[in-house]
Amino acid sequence: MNQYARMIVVLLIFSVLSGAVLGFSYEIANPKIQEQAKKDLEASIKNVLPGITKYEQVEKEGITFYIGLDDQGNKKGIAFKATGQGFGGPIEMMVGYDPKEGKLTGLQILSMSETPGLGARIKEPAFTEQFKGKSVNDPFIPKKDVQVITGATISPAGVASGIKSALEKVTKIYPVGGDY
Amino acid sequence: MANVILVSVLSMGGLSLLLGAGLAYASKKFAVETDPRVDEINEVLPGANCGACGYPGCSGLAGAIVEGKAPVNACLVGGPAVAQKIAEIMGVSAVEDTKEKKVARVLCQGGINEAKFKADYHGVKTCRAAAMVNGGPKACPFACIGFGDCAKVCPVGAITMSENGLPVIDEEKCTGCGLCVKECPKMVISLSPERNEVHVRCRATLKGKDTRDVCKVGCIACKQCEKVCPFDAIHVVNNVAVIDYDKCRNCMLCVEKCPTKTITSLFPARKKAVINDNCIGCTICAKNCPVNAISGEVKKKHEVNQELCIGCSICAEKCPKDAIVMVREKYNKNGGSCGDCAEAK
Amino acid sequence: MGEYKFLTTSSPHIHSGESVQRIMFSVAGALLLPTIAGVYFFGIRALILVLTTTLAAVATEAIFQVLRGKPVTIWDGSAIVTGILLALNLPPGLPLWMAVVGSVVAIGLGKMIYGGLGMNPFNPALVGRVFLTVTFPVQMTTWINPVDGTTGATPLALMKMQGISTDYVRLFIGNVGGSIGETSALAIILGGLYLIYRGYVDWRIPASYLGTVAVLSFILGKDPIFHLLAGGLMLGAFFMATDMVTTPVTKLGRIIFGIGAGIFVVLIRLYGGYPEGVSFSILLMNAFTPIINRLTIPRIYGEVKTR
Amino acid sequence: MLKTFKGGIHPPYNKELTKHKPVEKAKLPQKVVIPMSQHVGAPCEPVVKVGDHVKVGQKIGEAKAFVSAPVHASVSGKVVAVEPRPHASGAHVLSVVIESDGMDEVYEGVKPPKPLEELTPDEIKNLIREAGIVGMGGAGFPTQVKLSPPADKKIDTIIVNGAECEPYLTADHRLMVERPEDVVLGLRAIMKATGVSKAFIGIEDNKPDAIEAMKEAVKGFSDIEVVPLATKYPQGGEKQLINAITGREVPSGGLPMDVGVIVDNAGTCAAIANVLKTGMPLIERITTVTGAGVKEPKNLLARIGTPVGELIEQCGGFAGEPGKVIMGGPMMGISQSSLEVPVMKGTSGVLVLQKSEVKAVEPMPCIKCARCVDACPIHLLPTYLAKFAERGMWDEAERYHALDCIECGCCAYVCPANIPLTQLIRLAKNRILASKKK
Amino acid sequence: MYQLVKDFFNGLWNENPTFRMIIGMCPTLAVTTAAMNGIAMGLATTFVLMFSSLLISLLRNFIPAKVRIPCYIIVIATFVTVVDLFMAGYFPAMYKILGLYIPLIVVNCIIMARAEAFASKVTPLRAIADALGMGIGFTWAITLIGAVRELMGSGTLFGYHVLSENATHWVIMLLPPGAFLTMGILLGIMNVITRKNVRDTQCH
Amino acid sequence: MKELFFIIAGSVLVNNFVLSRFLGECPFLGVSRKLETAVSMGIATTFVLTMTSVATYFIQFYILEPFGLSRFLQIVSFILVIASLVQLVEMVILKTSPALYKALGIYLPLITTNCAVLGLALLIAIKRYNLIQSVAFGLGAGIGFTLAMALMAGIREEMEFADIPEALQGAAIVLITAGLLSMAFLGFSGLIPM
Repeated sequence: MNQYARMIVVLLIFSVLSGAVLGFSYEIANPKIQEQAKKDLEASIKNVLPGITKYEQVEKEGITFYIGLDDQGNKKGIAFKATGQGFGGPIEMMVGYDPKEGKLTGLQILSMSETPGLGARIKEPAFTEQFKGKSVNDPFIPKKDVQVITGATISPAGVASGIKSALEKVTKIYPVGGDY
Repeated sequence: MANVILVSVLSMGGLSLLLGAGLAYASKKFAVETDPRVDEINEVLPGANCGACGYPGCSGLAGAIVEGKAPVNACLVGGPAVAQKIAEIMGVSAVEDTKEKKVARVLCQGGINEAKFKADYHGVKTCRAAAMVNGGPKACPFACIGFGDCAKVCPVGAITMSENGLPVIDEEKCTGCGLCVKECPKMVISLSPERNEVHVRCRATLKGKDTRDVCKVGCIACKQCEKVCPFDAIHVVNNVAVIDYDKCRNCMLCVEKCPTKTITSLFPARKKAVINDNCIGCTICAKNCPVNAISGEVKKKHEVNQELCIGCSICAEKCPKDAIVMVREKYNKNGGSCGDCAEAK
Repeated sequence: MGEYKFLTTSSPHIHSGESVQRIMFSVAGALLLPTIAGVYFFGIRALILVLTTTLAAVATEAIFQVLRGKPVTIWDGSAIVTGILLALNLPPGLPLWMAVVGSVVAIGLGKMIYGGLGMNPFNPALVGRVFLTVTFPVQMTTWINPVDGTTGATPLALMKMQGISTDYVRLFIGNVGGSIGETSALAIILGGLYLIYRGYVDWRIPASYLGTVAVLSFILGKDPIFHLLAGGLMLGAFFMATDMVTTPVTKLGRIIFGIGAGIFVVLIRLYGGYPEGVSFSILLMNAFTPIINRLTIPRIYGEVKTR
Repeated sequence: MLKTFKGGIHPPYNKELTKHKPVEKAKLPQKVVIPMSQHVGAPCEPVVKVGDHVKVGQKIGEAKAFVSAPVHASVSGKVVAVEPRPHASGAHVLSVVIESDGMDEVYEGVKPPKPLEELTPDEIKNLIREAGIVGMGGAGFPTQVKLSPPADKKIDTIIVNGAECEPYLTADHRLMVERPEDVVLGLRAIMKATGVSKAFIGIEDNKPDAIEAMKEAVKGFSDIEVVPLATKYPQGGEKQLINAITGREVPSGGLPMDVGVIVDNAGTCAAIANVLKTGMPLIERITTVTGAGVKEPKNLLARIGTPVGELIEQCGGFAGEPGKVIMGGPMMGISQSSLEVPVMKGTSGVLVLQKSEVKAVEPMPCIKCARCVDACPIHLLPTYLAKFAERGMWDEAERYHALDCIECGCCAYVCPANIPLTQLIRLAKNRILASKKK
Repeated sequence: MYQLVKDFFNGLWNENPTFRMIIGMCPTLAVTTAAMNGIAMGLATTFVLMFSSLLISLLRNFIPAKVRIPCYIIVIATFVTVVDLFMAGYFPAMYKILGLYIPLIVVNCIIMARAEAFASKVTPLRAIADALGMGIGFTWAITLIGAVRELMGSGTLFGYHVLSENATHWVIMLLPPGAFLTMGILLGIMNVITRKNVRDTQCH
Repeated sequence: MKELFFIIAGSVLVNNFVLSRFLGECPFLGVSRKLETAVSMGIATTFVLTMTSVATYFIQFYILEPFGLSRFLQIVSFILVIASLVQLVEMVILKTSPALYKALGIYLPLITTNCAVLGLALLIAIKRYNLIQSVAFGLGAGIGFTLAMALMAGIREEMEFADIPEALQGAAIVLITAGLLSMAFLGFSGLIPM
């Protein structure tokens, strides 16, 4: 039994020490990680809502909205996350929406696992820029009102349908021309 | 901060206690004993998995040794060094290697140049396959077929095929495992004690005339070797000369006599006895010399007539003072010249 | 009677006279039909592409063999078959250097690294074709319409993306966009039947392959005739899924091979990301071939069931 | 549909060379070499010494074991040597060499036995054993052993093998055309010896005259039926024949008697008939000497022990340059290196191929075309067996049933890559059996 | 001292974990779509390898044989988590790419293999020398693979355009097959260079 | 139901653990020489993967997350649990079914350090699957692993007969073959919405 006791004790010491070290490291690194995540979020919101300097976070019907404000505190648009189904998995994106105009103000792909060099080019501004100023009432059909990337049709279609389906909900909460 | 650390320490501690205790309990409850010596022996064995020991691979032998079914020196490839290590693991003293080392020798010289071909063989290029087609392409039914099955099976790479289509065995590398002996469909390879240097390189039991018809270097059963041998070590049995390796003293008289060069020795030159200053002149050597090559007066240093000496080394064995050394001049094992190849044996 | 030195061999002492070369050159001959059809529809460009891949394939094989110090065996005809087959799977407008890359990959990675003829697990031409599809997706999906030479979509892509079907007769004759050799079902069937007649192709594979695609697409509510005629299915079924080296040796195994490939094609065509799945399906079944062989060892004569 | 089996091949039969040539009696040889082992089983022990004088039909080799058959002098004359001599297998086998005195005197002990009707089964079996009769299709299994199955094996069918599926050979064909009643007599003896009341005579349909002759000969024997078979190699293989005629399958590793069948060659039946009629043991047989390498192919009734060279000379000698001399047919025969080898009990033919016919082709890599798989009458995977044999993977070869191979040669015949499949499988069998003996 | 140098250089070439021992294939294949990823993954692994080797070597006489594997795992997992946390906090861009594969350093055979086969038997100094050598050996190897894949797949090297902007990209190099093929071919080339037959080594 | 099917089919064909996620490469390269062993290894791994998916589900969602530990204790606790689980399974099998142990037992210790297991645990945490989904995912991953192992082993058995250039013998040819296999599996990409 002695042998087993020794085994358990050693294991226990290792785990406890490990727990301590990890807890300690977490305490140091965590603020940094949080800060980093916040920074990322802010950058993407600012990217899709040009001209804003800060934002407010609002929860409505299970969706998180980031309402962008400029220096003067004027509302400049709403950013929200949308998910589309791509070739290699879900495509996470941040969409900027201006309810007043009923138009999109920008699009940023947050994460995706599309084919590098092909579907992955939906990240590139050459693709995302086309959504800027696009009317939310557009059909969002690839090769019609959405330009696709040569050799890849599914990824852009995923983006387009992801935006469209998100917009369907969002435009009910924040109708075009309505207040927010 | 302290809170996070505390929680993590506690949960890790709890988790490990739980798992550790669980495993400890399980390992007690489900304990199954295995003998660690099996693994140890397995590590010592050469790992060639040649099967020469008769067990399926090295781990098979390791198991058998631990179970006491196989001796510690069962591995022929590993030799005494491995046997020693295994003996240590098993806690017994290494069994004294009473058997002297044997090596494989090719008992056929009928290569492409010497043997007559009776047919053009075409087909699978292995000896065994060729042997199954009309007994092989050579006219002599005892001839080496020459596709090198022995070389392929040798676990230590001691066998190479010569340009003449005969296997050449590197006796330094050969461990005497006997796999080639088993593999050869014509049974032209056999194991013989390493110290034996003279061999009849033919197994053809055909009548002398028939043998002469099929091979330039086959034994024609002329019995000249039998007559010349001073030690009664060679006899013609069933139309072919056979050496009694226990009696043969490597004197090479038969090698010199053989008209077909069927009998060969490993070395071109024979050893010669040389008497050094330890000699007290006891005359034992002179009395025992079968060719009367030693002379000298009592209590005086004796002399060996190098012309007559046949290198049988009886004198060296009989000498009470170890005053006789057998020396081979000019040649080393590989046939090149070498000035001082004194071999004490 | 004089002295004779006879030849001795193990039995049998007579031989059918069949040879690997004869098989390979017959296949190459049969491939001429779809090649001619391709050249007819896509013009001299297609011919140049065929010659390029064939030369590159043969050269690659020779270079590999010289580098390894092995005898050069390009005259067994297998590299020629691979070269032609690869070209027939390429869009007519593909840049020539890419075709060369395809040939090098097909022969190099697909065949020579496994030791050459007979030892490759995958069909070399398909290795080349799929490599190109994955590597140069844009160029490999730029199709030229026959006759007028404009670019357009293949019938399958039209069906998948826009739900547009294509006329059966055009599909059968081959007057549609697609790879050089895949468009004319007529030429392929003629060539394939010739090989079946010569006994160089086992009818089981094309039959089970095409049958599975037809039945499955019908069950899933699609047009079976369209799916049989469109895309590379015919070429695949008669010339690539029947490659002896990479398909099962047992009869039952070949049927399983065809069914498996058929299921994969329908799966990929109807639900997958690629409009066409013939190459992938055969390549996948090539991977399954050793296992199929293992599982379909025929019951030998008089085998006693032990259990 | 004619009865047949699954698999097999259609090689060119080349039987036209001899099929219409009546059997000729070969010249009495000057010297015969009679090997003590012409059969499956233990070799005989010679019972004569050098210098002894022997007469035709006199026993010169005694069978000591159960599975063995005695051998008899095929000429009268002096024993000049008892020593190992080249044998069709390539090995040197202990043989008795008799120099003929040209008298062809018959041994006194050779007397016709009682008529078949009066013989008991045991007496028939004893006659067959003493006459040294073995399977004359090639394998040479002692016939009497075949007729004495262990008590637990119930035999209900006898099949006479008249398929003669080997290309070129016409010995059985001519026998059935010329002496059908002998075949039937021998068969009836076998039926009586084993107490079986159903017999078939299987003949490939490329021998319509033999079928006709046999049908005529069995008229009046309602228990004997002549069965025409599809012409396909190896239709005459024991297992294939049983399968084609009865639909039964001999179990793997088993013998025909395991499915209640005994198969005997037509030649064996005729040899039994000869014993019944004259009392003369097996000292001669019909041998087809044929092939493009022979000037005048013939069917010869040759004495056992005649060197094949003599037979070839009687057929006008070699035509063109001979490349290969084969004892037996081209599919399963053994190629010879010497013309000294003697005709034996199982020598159904001597085939000489011209040099131009036998070019040795280097094998190419296997392209897995599976022609061998389709051709194998046992449904083996020869391609895999050969690969295992090439790499010494004997255990795998055994698992893939290498031991069931009947060495018919179909796989190697069809292989486009010229791989010596049959030889490789034979090698594997040899190794597997060798390791089993240990 | 000589021994330390030898231990260090051992991992660089003779017993290079990637090209000679063929272990740690998962990260090798997974993250090498770009040269930079290789460096980052390599350094992260080196860090874990060094500290865990050091610790295991220090404690080698204290750990009972029966629980040594769980102990090693805890040590390794702890260092990996530390790397994970700090990478997420300080190198977020790289963290996003390497993502799942940082935690998987835990089960990278290289670390376990060195702990079990080397660190647990030698002095701490030798353990560090070996870990450093192995780590750097791993790093250069996967950086090389990453470089090849990046160059062919994206036309860039460490993110800089090396080939003409219009050069055709070999998309396959960035996909899973490209990883296997590149690794296989590089391995073949390495074998040719050393003219030695590498026997198929497996993990543990 | 459909979703579970997608999870399984997806992890077998589309995102095969070995051929597209690069998890479990070590056994894939090392233990794929013989079909029988490869399949045994695959089954043993599938077993452990399925068990792990259950265990990690509970640890992640009932211990780590409620106490806010998942960010930094995840790796350590997962690997500890996996190691103990494997050892426990090994001991239980050894005691209860020696026949099963003979077939699977020798592979079990190898599985602890199979990245596929830890990878699965982490992926379950990332994808936030529920219990049933987790099990399906574990099962699918195992089947995919077994499939890849079996295919590779089948090809390698045939490769025994091939005359592979010396420089490519061993791991190199296996890697290239894996590349071609993975290329063939690309045909499934985009097949199932994941």
